[in-house]
Amino acid sequence: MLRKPQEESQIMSRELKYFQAINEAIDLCMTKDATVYIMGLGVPDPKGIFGSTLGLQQKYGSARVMDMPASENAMTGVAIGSALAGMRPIITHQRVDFALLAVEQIVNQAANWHYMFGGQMRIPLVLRMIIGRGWGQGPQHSQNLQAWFAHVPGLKVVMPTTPYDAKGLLVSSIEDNNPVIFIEHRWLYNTIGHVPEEVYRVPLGKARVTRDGNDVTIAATSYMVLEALRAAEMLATDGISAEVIDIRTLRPLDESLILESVGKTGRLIVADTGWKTGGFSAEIVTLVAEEAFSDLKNCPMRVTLPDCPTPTTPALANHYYPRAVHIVATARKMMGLSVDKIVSDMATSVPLDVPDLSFTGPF
Amino acid sequence: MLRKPQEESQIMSRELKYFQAINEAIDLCMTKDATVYIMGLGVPDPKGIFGSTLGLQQKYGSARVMDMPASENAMTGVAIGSALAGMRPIITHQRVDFALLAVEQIVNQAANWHYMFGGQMRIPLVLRMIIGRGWGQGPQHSQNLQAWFAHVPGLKVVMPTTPYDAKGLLVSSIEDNNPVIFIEHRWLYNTIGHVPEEVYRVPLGKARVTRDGNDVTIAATSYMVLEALRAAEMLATDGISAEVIDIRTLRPLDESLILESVGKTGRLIVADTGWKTGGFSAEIVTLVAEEAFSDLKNCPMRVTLPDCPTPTTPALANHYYPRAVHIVATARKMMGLSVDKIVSDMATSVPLDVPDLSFTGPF
Amino acid sequence: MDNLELPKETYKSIYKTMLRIRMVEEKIAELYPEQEMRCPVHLCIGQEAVAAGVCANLSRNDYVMSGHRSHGHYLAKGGDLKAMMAELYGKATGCCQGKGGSMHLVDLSAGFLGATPIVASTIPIAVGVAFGSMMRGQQRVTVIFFGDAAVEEGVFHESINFAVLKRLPVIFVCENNLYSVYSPLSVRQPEGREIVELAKGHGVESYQGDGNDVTQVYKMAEKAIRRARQGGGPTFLEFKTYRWREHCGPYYDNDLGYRTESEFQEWKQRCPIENLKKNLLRDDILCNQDIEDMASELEAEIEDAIIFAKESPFPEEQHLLEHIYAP
Amino acid sequence: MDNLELPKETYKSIYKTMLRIRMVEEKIAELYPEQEMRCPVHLCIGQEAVAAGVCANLSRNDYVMSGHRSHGHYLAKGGDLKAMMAELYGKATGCCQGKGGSMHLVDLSAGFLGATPIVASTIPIAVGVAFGSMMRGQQRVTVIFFGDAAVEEGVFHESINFAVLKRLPVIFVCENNLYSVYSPLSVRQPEGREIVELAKGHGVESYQGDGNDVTQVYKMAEKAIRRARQGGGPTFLEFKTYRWREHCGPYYDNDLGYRTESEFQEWKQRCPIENLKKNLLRDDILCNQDIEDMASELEAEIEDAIIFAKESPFPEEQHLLEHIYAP
Ligand SMILES: Cc1ncc(C[n+]2csc(CCOP(=O)(O)OP(=O)(O)O)c2C)c(N)n1
Ligand SMILES: Cc1ncc(C[n+]2csc(CCOP(=O)(O)OP(=O)(O)O)c2C)c(N)n1
Ligand SMILES: [Mg+2]
Ligand SMILES: [Mg+2]
Repeated sequence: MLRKPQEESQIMSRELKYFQAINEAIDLCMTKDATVYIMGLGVPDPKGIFGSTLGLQQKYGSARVMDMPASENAMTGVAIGSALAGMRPIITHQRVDFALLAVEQIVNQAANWHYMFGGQMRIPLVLRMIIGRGWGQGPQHSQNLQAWFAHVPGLKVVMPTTPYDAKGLLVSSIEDNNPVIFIEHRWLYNTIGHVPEEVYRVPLGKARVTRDGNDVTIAATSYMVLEALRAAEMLATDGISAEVIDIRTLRPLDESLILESVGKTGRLIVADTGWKTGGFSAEIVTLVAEEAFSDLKNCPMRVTLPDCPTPTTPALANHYYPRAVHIVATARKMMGLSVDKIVSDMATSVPLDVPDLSFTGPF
Repeated sequence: MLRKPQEESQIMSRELKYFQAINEAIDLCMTKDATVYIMGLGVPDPKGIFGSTLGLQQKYGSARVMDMPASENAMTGVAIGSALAGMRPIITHQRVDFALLAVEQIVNQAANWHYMFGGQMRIPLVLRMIIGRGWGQGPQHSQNLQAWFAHVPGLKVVMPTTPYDAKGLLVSSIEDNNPVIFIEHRWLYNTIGHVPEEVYRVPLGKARVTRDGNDVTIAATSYMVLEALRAAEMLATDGISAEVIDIRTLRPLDESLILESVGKTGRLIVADTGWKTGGFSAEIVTLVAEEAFSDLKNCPMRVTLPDCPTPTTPALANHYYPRAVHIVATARKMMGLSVDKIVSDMATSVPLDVPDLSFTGPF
Repeated sequence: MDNLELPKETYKSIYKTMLRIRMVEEKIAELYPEQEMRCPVHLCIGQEAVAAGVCANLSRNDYVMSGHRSHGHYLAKGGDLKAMMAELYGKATGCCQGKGGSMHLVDLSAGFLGATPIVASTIPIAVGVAFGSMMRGQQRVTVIFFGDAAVEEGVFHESINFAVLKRLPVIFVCENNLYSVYSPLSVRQPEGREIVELAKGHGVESYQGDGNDVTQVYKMAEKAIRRARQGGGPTFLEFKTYRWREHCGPYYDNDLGYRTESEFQEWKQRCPIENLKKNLLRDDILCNQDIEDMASELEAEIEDAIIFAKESPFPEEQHLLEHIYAP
Repeated sequence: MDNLELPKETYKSIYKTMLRIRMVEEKIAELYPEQEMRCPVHLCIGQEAVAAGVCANLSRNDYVMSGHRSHGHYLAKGGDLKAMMAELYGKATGCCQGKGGSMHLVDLSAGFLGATPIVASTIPIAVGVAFGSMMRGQQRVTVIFFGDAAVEEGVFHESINFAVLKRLPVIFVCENNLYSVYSPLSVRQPEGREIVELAKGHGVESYQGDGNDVTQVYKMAEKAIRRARQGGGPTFLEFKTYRWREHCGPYYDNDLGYRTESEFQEWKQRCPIENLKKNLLRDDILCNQDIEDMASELEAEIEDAIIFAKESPFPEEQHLLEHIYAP
């Protein structure tokens, strides 16, 4: 048996970046299970998928850490087939937009095999998909399609925010016997956080209260959790106590944690990295509306991308991505406070097409 | 100018089946506009896509009414390209499940071209997709993925229920300068209704009140409108007055009609042919929760498929598809009435894997 | 080919396999109108030699996968008949517990790893099975059966490219029956460009043969499978053949006009089973009595399977939400 | 090829096209670190002969489409330089009003019908353009440019099958620069299987040539385009060439180790522009002064375009929600 992981709240000494946490999860899983392998365009290349696969081919060889042809559809089928033959594949798509070529395999095949063959087959398969953002990625390199996958029975959908969760959720995903869509946000790769050295697991299907609060619940996905935390700070200065929930797993969804929080706060804001209409944010709002209607003091609200493709120019990107101020404004409205000051804050001169100033393009 | 269409409520003499209405829409559009053409697997075949394309090749020739290779992805691109060259293509997928091969073209390309090229290009393109059901179609031939398409900016998504709307919405879709996902439900093809002979249009983006009521709004899509109407009849015998809304266009959504209705009834049930989690039903619930929260007397509710793949055996299909009784039970619960009797009605001996007894398989 | 070049025992067993497929499917055709098999069925009557000739070269450990028209492949690979019939009847005793129906067959113990009805979609999966079994150091060969429309799907090309790149032990078997549903090759693929040429473009060993001549099928498959087992990589085999009945369902449909009665009659003359039988009788490998015995043995087996299927219970409501996730 | 077989005027204009592409991209590389072009850029320096040699055979009415590495194709087809530079700078005056960036270029008046950066994804669209223009009875040829990775995508095969089936006036031009990002051909395609063979499998006229020799490119394209115009259907052309700089961005990256410095130097020796220049000088088609004049003319044009781009206004907030639907 593996050692019990140190609690996150304990010794915070060892810090890793998000991409290193992912790298470590893959590394550890490959060490302990010879059936784990990883493939994808650029997996063994010098940049190693934003660093997340660096060094793996040197360590495990090119049979287990492999590049592949630009054939997203077939290679997803290949991964599925290899899983049937007893392997545990990880396949990496550098953009979710490229993975669209593979949805037939993912949705018709991977998601259904266990069910439609009466429980006899299983497909342990991790599909890493990166959601891009910024620096002119534009309409075909930065879509956030988690809502699609979260709609499909048989799939699990994970969106880790912190390095700690990235590692723990990826270990759980690799060990899971089902196809798991593992969505990584481009802007999280260089964020830093505590990550224990050993193998540990963060269970799939569990959300996490990232910050306690009483007045309003902000349920957020991926990068929007960071904006939600910033918003919570700002709200605190106005005496509004926001509870921030990191959804972490979109499917299966941790319904009870969300309902419990709203039971306490009576208010819900959902902050998602995707588009508004038909987005995953709608599922969370609907869950609460159906199951905790009488707890709600106000209408629940979404903070999401507007319903348009990603514009490439930074001039429009600056108006495209919702930020902490948008969450603050929403929360203040719910609390009956004025939003005038906030709205004037929205006009920002900080470039919003880079995660931090170390980022100088081009990808 | 074309004649103004006769109002639906007027002379109801001329009746057509749904598949004939679609056929007639295509026929009339091909007559009046030489750039309209249709292609798809089996379009000119002896069964003519459940009758909807019968006779067209004889009338317009094989250059405008064509079969195609089993290459859904490329052929969607071909349709897009031909639109750029000035044609108005209609492409037909016999199952939405097959169209999954084409989502890269649909989502990355068709949906984005107008926007990402700064409004210079337009892609008038109708993508007919059939959602299957029944007779053991099973997990790969009967998925209802309207929620996917309705999530994507730049696409329009239409799901006609009646023959009248099928014709009028298809004419509008063919004349529209954007990619339109036109979703036809297999079980509607033999339904009959009034259809005027002339060219008329049902505008995209407009829902329709199919039955007036005061106590509860049932917003439904496609085949579920018929179940909703049955439910409304049943509810009426208990003195509950249900308003039934046929959503008709999922994107752009007719928000005001829905909000108006809920403003009157204070109660919302959404009945959709798709899965529950992350389904389009969640968008409608969320719309109402965000915009008309204070109108709501009860929590809104969804009546949808359960969150599992389509089982093939009729024994399980009988428990898979929600019916009028499920809507009735939901409405009665909302009204505070007992549902015991209803639940016992749910066990049915009628086969639910056929639309009517004339259907004897195999497709 | 009129020469019987294979060992007698091989012929006997191949003949029986073909006859079994034929008789099973004729029984399905006979009973389908009862409306108890409530799922689409794609019969392979007329095409049995491909399944039988290829699979006769495989051991139980080898893998076979297929698409929508898979009954023959399932049976030729040793799939359980009762479980298949029960599946067609939607029963809990079916090979997918009723959740799959005719279009989704599987028999893990026979190495029939699965069939699903999206055109070409199991091709990459089969390539992946070969890839996985190679990674696991197993000496197994994977055969994937598909039709002439499947080569129009891009994923076929992507799959074959990868198989050649990695020299995978996988055999691509294309059953070219000239039609995709009602659509002849002429509206789907360039005239005069043989399917086998497409495969050759990928640099894969590729052969074309008469799919109604089981000796030819057997020998081409034998060579391909031997090469794959020896690490020689994939082979592509195209077999021309013909489906007798409608694309989907139990009936004949030549009256629809998408193909001519005379084309059908020509192919019927080339019945793989009748022709083999003639030769087996001619060469005294089997006598009429043997064949009658075989047929009645099969008839009894099929009767049993039907009774089993009809008498088996349906799955219960609580099974609906079972098996969504693997534990 | 050292013989200058084309008319002098053709060479002059081709040379200028190549030089213009080179100088534009070198200017982009120079200015990119200023961080004002805030979008990924894929430079084609080293590959200019393909764009120039092919497009020299096209008229304004013909169509060109491309993928992520499209600057050269856009310029060679006559795309507006100012609009392109403004697009890279994200300005309202850009060819997509800033909404596209370097990876989405278009110039309708020049017949450059669009480039988008999903590998192979514009191939079927270009085939569709050819199909549409054929249906409309236009005598136009469509050229689609793509890289060596694009032939690994299934949609390439689906597209070429359809183009052959319908004898469409479309030319497939594969710029085989040996790499897909950092991945050499060896990890993606079978050794010894030339890309041109893949195309031949489809029964399409297919030729391979030296992409750094603009005479060869021109002549092969000329023949293909003439055939297409005469109703002879599609042609596939593979040109071997080499990208000098990093896959995406302004720098050199041979230090990363995915390719050798010596490989790069060999290809650099084969610079399509330098080599043509040498021959033009040798044969007195141009003299040094001509070339200097050309360069300074281009420099001024490029300077203008940069000023235009830099000084142009950004789009405003209200443009964000514009153009979602076409009216
Ligand atoms: C991707 C996809 N497109 C279309 C279909 C509909 N379809 C089912 S079977 C079939 C015919 C396939 O023809 P072929 O591959 O020649 O096999 P055959 O039926 O002749 O055995 C088609 C088009 C499908 N199942 N999947
Ligand atoms: C479908 C898809 N997969 C992956 C990518 C990422 N990507 C962008 S450019 C590129 C390389 C393409 O190589 P090639 O076709 O040879 O063109 P080159 O860059 O060499 O000109 C890749 C893999 C993409 N844009 N689209
Ligand atoms: Mg066929
Ligand atoms: Mg390349």
